[in-house]
Amino acid sequence: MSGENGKRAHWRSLDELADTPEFRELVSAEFPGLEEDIADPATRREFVKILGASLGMVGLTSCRWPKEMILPFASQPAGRAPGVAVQYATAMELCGATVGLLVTSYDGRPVKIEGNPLHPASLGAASAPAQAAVLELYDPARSRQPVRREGGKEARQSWEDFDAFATPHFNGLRASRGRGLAILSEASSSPTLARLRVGLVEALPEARWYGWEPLSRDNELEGARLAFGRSVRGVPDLSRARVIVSLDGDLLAGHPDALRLAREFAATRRGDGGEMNRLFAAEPVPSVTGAAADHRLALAAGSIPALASSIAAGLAAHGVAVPEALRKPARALDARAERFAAAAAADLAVARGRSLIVAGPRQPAEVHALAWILNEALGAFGATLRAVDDPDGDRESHVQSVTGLAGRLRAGEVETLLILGGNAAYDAPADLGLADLIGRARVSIHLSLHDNETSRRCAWHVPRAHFLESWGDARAWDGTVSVQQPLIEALYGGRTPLELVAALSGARVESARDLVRATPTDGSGSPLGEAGWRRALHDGVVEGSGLPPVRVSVRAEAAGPVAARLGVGAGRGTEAVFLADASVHDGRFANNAWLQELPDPITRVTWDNAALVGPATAAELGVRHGEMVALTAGERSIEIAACVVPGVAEGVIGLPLGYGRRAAGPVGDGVGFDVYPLRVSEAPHAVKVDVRGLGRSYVLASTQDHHAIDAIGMEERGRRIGELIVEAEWAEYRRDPDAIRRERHEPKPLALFGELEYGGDHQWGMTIDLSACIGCNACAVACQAENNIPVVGKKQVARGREMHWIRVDRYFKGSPEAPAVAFQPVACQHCENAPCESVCPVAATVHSSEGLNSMVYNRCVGTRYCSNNCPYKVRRFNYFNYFKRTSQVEKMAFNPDVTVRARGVMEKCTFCVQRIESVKIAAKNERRPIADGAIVPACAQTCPTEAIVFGDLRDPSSRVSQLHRHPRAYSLLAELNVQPRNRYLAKLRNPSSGAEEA
Amino acid sequence: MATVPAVVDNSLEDPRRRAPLVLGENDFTTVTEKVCAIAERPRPPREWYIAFAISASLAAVLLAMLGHLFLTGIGVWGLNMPVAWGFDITNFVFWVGIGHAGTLISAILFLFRQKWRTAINRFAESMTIFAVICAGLFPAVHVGRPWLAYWLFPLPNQMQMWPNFRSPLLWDVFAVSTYFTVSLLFWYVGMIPDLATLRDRATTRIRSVVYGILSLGWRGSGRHWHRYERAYLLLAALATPLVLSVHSVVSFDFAVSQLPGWHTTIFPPYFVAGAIFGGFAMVLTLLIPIRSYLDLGELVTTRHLENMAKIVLATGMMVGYAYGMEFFIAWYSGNPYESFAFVNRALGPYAWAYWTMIFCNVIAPQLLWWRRARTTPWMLWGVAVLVNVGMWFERFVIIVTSLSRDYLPSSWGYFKPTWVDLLTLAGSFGLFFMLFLLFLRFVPMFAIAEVKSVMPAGGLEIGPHHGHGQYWGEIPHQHDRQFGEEGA
Amino acid sequence: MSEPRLSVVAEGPKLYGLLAEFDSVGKLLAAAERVREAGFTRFDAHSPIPVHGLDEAMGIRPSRLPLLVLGGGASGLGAGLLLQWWTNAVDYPFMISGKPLFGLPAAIPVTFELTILLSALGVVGGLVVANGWPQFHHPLFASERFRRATTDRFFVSVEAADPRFELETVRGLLESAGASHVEEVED
Amino acid sequence: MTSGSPPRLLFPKWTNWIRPALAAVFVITPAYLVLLVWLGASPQSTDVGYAPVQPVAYSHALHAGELGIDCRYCHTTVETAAHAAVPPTQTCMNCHAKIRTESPKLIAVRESHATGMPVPWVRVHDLPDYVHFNHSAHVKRGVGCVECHGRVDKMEVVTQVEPLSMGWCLDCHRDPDARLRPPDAVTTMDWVAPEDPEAYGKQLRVARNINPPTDCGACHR
Repeated sequence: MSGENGKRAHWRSLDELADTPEFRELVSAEFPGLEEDIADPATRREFVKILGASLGMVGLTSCRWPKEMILPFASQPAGRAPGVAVQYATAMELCGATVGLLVTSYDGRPVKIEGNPLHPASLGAASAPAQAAVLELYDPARSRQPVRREGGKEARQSWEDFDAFATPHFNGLRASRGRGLAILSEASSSPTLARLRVGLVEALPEARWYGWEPLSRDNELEGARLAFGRSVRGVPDLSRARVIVSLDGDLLAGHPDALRLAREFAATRRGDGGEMNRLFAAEPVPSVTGAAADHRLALAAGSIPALASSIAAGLAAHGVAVPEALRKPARALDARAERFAAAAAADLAVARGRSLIVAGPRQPAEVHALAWILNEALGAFGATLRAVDDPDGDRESHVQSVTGLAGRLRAGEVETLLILGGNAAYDAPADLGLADLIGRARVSIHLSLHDNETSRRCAWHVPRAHFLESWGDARAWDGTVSVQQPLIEALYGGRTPLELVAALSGARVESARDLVRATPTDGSGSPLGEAGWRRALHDGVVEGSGLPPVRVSVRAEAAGPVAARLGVGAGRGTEAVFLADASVHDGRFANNAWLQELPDPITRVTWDNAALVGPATAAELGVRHGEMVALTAGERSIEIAACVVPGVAEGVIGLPLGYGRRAAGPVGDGVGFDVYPLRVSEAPHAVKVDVRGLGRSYVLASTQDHHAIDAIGMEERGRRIGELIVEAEWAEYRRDPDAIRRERHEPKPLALFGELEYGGDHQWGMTIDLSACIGCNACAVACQAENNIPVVGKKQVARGREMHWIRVDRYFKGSPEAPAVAFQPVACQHCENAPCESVCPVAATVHSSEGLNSMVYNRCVGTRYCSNNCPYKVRRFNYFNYFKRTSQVEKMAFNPDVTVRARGVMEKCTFCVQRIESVKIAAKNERRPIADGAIVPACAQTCPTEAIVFGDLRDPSSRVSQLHRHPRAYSLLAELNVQPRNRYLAKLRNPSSGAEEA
Repeated sequence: MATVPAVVDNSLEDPRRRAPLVLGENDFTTVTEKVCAIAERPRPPREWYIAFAISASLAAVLLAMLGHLFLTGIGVWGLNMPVAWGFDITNFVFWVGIGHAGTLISAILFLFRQKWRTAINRFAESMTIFAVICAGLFPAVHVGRPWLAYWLFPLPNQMQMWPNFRSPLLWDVFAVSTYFTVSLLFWYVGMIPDLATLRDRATTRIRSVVYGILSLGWRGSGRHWHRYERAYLLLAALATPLVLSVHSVVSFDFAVSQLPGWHTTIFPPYFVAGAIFGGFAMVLTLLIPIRSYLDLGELVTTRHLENMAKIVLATGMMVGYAYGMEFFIAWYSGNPYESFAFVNRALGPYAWAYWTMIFCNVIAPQLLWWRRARTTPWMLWGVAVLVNVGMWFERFVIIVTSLSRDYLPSSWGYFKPTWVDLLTLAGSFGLFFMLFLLFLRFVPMFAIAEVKSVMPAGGLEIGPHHGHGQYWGEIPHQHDRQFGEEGA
Repeated sequence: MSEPRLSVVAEGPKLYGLLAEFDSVGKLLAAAERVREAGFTRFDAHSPIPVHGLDEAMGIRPSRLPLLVLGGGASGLGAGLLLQWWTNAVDYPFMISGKPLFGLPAAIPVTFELTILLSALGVVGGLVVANGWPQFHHPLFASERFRRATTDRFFVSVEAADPRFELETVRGLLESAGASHVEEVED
Repeated sequence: MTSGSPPRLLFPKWTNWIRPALAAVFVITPAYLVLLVWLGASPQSTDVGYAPVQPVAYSHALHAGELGIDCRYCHTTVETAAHAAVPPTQTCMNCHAKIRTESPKLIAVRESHATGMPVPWVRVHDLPDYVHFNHSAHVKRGVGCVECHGRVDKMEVVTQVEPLSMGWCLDCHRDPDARLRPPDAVTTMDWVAPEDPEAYGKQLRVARNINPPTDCGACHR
């Protein structure tokens, strides 16, 4: 029986492990979790199974489990104890901005990624992709050897082969001063890379450096140039902001600094400090930011400039010093938009000096410029916003850059094309046809984790070392530098951009570590001293490396042209807006099963992207939910499934990027639909399309509303939401905080028998603050990583068998066109009178003396009765052996402190009992009490907004006890008298008294 | 010995003129001959073989499906997270229900001295045994790790753990296994004299050995009869509360839970009524074709059919009442979750199942108010079959619709059966019919001794009576005789 | 007078007794009564159906099976309660849904089932033992006519082992009671 | 029907002996089966005495016993970590670089030291993976090594002496007194309580506020 559970293995070092033949074989094994075919009768294997069945039933007996080996180190590194977790600080860069991380490592293998509390862009939180990086590290589909492609033939090569080619070639390039050399790099904020670039330019003056990032913030930079004539970036500070206006902005999710911004945003949403901020959001497609807004306006991206100018006009009317040119609205908008603009302007004006306007990367430069202008007028600088010099300010925009490269390739001026990371062949603007142009270069080299679409166009694919395997450094949005240190010896070898560039520039080939070590990062102009270096590695941040704020002021002549361009009409036809996908971002994470299975915060769809359409627009276009549609822009056209979502602006279709990959790996290939073909260089953010329903329908695997809900279901859901998600308006709450408790009054139902006494020294409990939760899903991935939760695949999700222990329920309220969104994370409520327990015939789920509802996997026989009797339906059942085909390398991602569940076993949230126990044991060993906050479950640990609080209810002064007594606290389904240990804090909204819900 | 011509219609209930239960030119000899002949045929007719082949192969399919299930996991069924029970428990409850008619006919009717039971009780009891076998199968295989199902029994083990006796599932374990054991004893004890008859009529060595062993050496001794009757009476007295308890306990699986649509106090009586309803329907479904095929009209008379029809009608009304009452209570309780559960049943995604159930269980039986329907075998059979379908859907509706939409709309789901679900259901029928055909082939399908004892010649002039087909204080045989003479 | 019979017995196989066949319930009852009144104790009646009044006619004492039911039931009840209380409340108590470790309501179903089960086993066990089952061999089976005892004929058998047994008198007694046929059965 | 049929088969007299035989069967068979399973399947008989052959004929009797090396010299992490680390080859070589440098018994060790490849020890005390045992928690509370591992100092080949079954763990977790000792004496193999172990252990338990959990989550996570 125990054989079904994952075995903990010890080994000396990874290369030793990697040498065992079964390791190689296992590594090459198929990716697990995608169990579709298990239920599929067709396969021969299945048929044989059925035949052998009767025998199989006999063979199911357990005897002594297989002999286990203990392989101690031959000589043990100092301070390394087997099976003891160690945390290291490192950093993950995404699109040129970094989040500092703490990585937990067992026996030299990283198993869990968390945010680095000392890092300004993390503050202890980590985004879903960052946490899922550990799975990316162990992805067996990562390329292991250089690949050479020539005349349609492809050949695996050794590193020696590559060097044998590269060294002379690079020497040749240096000899020719880099003539015909083009380097295409993904966005990078690495000071070391910058340093090496300088060296490169010296060595190869004729080489050209290009940058491409499909989701760039170029417009923001452009806007700054427009407004100030200087390349600055804005670093918002929401902690002081009372009124925030987001123009298609992505403050809380997409923004490079989102984790910090979310923390600051939520800090003033709880209504405790006697203060609460107010967020106005105008956006074409509902986003996490829009969902958190007090006033959300669904508006086509093309109309947002006009809205911005209306707001400017409104401000002027309220006596804000708005430049002359901007005092009149550019053009008329519909009533809702006008009301929204008026209300926003009014509040902004009132909160002068404590207000902020932000524009999103989808918006054109002029909107950003306007935002800068208005922020200055509102006195935001130094208060809610600070400007810093963009570290790479003088670069041209990514679109220009890649267009330029395409031009030179077409002209045949590129001899050697070196592509550092990225996947340009897949995500570059479709009109450039870059994929085909790459071939024009005589030699093309692509450095990437996977042998992806771009690699397949190149003569050479060079495996890239994962950031958890390699040295590097990078800057956070505010400029803070973190050193990226490896947690593990590179599993499959691999190079880093730093090494390649160094090799190219002919610098004495050093280890990446030395390259990083030699870079001055703390602004002192000289490399860190030994102490500073060690400190930087330990803390994960280089002290004093943050970019200093710069004093900027708007150029008088800026206002005119801005105003002129704001008026440009949205034009006719349906507008297709390109979105960063919450899971796979621009497609780079497509082969990460955790992210693929992570439901979209708004649509709750997994394993797919879809054309997001509002109900009204869908009706107009005659498109059903789940129907395939053809989108045509000029001669470009794609087919994609439609997904009807409330809150998408009229005449808008949202197209998440990053799906329909063809060379992502076994997990990501063919998942979803590739929308890049519609994306062209002159309109990288939104295009006009013709929509045609194709009649065919397509299964979208959603974790909520598993099937289209019928009328009575809808009606009932509407009736219940008020009960499930308690909301209050800030104004009333402030007047009378107890109103919530009073109106909801949770009567204590009479107990049939004396309440059971819990003997434990501690009584664990949790609260989840719905005012703070922004529905970002970070908790779900944290939980998945911490608790070895299996990935089940699209078919299983579609059947309703997803395994997430904590799910973020999303509810819409109000009209389908302008719905209010509420999120409610639901995990096991650890009821004191847990209904699941009394029905289990084998006592596999019982209560602990500390009030935990324990689920004992090895006792579970799988009657599933507990789940039937659970009012919250938070229990998850292993319908199959979801780890059956997990390869050895993926097993390295398992958390050894958590049992890997067998098939036929129920599982659920445990409040991270393994963390509780380890802290308890440690404390007891040292004979000291457990401090409040010393125990943090994975979900609470990573929550960017600290919405989840865990602690000891027996200690009346603990944070969780106080929150349990909080006037906003309520229990879900309290009337059932199950006495949940997890209480929710009612959601506060702060609508402006002026405008009615826009 | 007085006999009655077959033409007499004995289905009239006239207290003054008690009709005989066996028609035609029959005495002990001929009755014995008629019944035994069926089991003694050297080889059954082709039809039997065809039927057996079909049901046996279905049973084989069941085996294959279970193998597939054991090797692959519960996921081969259509279950998902809100709906963690589907066909498995539906089939379980359905089959247990079927079982009940057997015990009811043999025990309760016995205690109520309904002598007409004698013609059908063997039949019904056998049906019980086979149905309970099918039923018992499902709880055993529905668990995620069947090889550990023995943990449901209180066996000492190295974990020093015991099952949780607060769980209704554990009550099921005890109820069903007790029910099976007692029914089996009841069935076998009732069969001993008839097995002896077969033994004494045996013409081949193998038959006399087998029946000789099975009949335990029965020789009709007066002293044996004396104890035997007492024992049978006691068993009946024990089986009666048992049969009521078993389906009540099964209903606790639902009634004791939290789930809207399950959590109702009406379940125990409602389930018992439903069980009797379905059980009798199944008896009729099986009996009517066999009766006509083997031409047993003289033993299973129209009166028998009509009596059963009446019970079906009565229990059908009870079930219908329960359906209505559920709705009333759901509304009257003012509990929004409860009311929605029922609105959802009738109008939600599973409305089709609900209305199938209503049509089969409430509408169809209304035909039986009409005497023609009760006394015309094919009509009665039609109704019975519908009721069987309806009762399966009743369980499906209760289990699946309630689960598919409970408290949090976010976790609502929809259950779609897979091919494995369907084949498993079909397979369980295969197993049931296979066993039943074997029974027809090798065991006297009527309780010969009992039938005889309700024949005129079985009566006697003097003495009080106890049990076994005869009745205290009542003197039926005189009536029979008069009636017989008039009829002649 | 016992002399000759001894010799008779000595030469032939041992006599089990006399078996008289009757063709109706009535005759059977009458015969049984006669035999009993004649003071025989080791005799028996055989019939294909339970004949009512036969126990009086034969003077059979009421059976003690009900006591077994009582015994079985009582032990089932006790065992059920004890099992549940000891396992769940004493030997390995779990905290379940905040319920008491042992609550009578929850214990009723299992207790009840066990009560029924043991009672039923008691009855059947008692029946089997009291009737001396399984008894595959019995002298009467040797009689060809006796085969109809389970079909449509009624018999009275008087054992030679009965102290009052006298071949001729018994034969006379049985014939006068309306036996359609009387035969000697050997052991 | 009966007429014309062949003379019936009669069971011979001896068949009546079946009765006492059956009685016997009904009593003996179940008793036998119960005993068989009870004794046969218990960890007491399946696991106790497990003594796999190790790659190196390391004698605890010699090192821990005669030489009296403290357990913690090799198993360094017992007091701080969940795992009681099996020592790196380094530890062996600390002494064997000088002592018995030529001994054939030590070939595997020297090899490992030379190549850097580990010595593949066979795990003796192997709990299922769903059991999370923590050495430090026990050692720090004063549960002697002996309690679970037996007199290792007398073992030529390490052998499992306790069933290590759940029930066995529970016995102690429910009533630890008799098995507690002062933490500094945990590695003393031949330690004996100064007074009645029960009473002495009770004092220790109360004094150090030791209350072993019996919650499932304590071991199963």
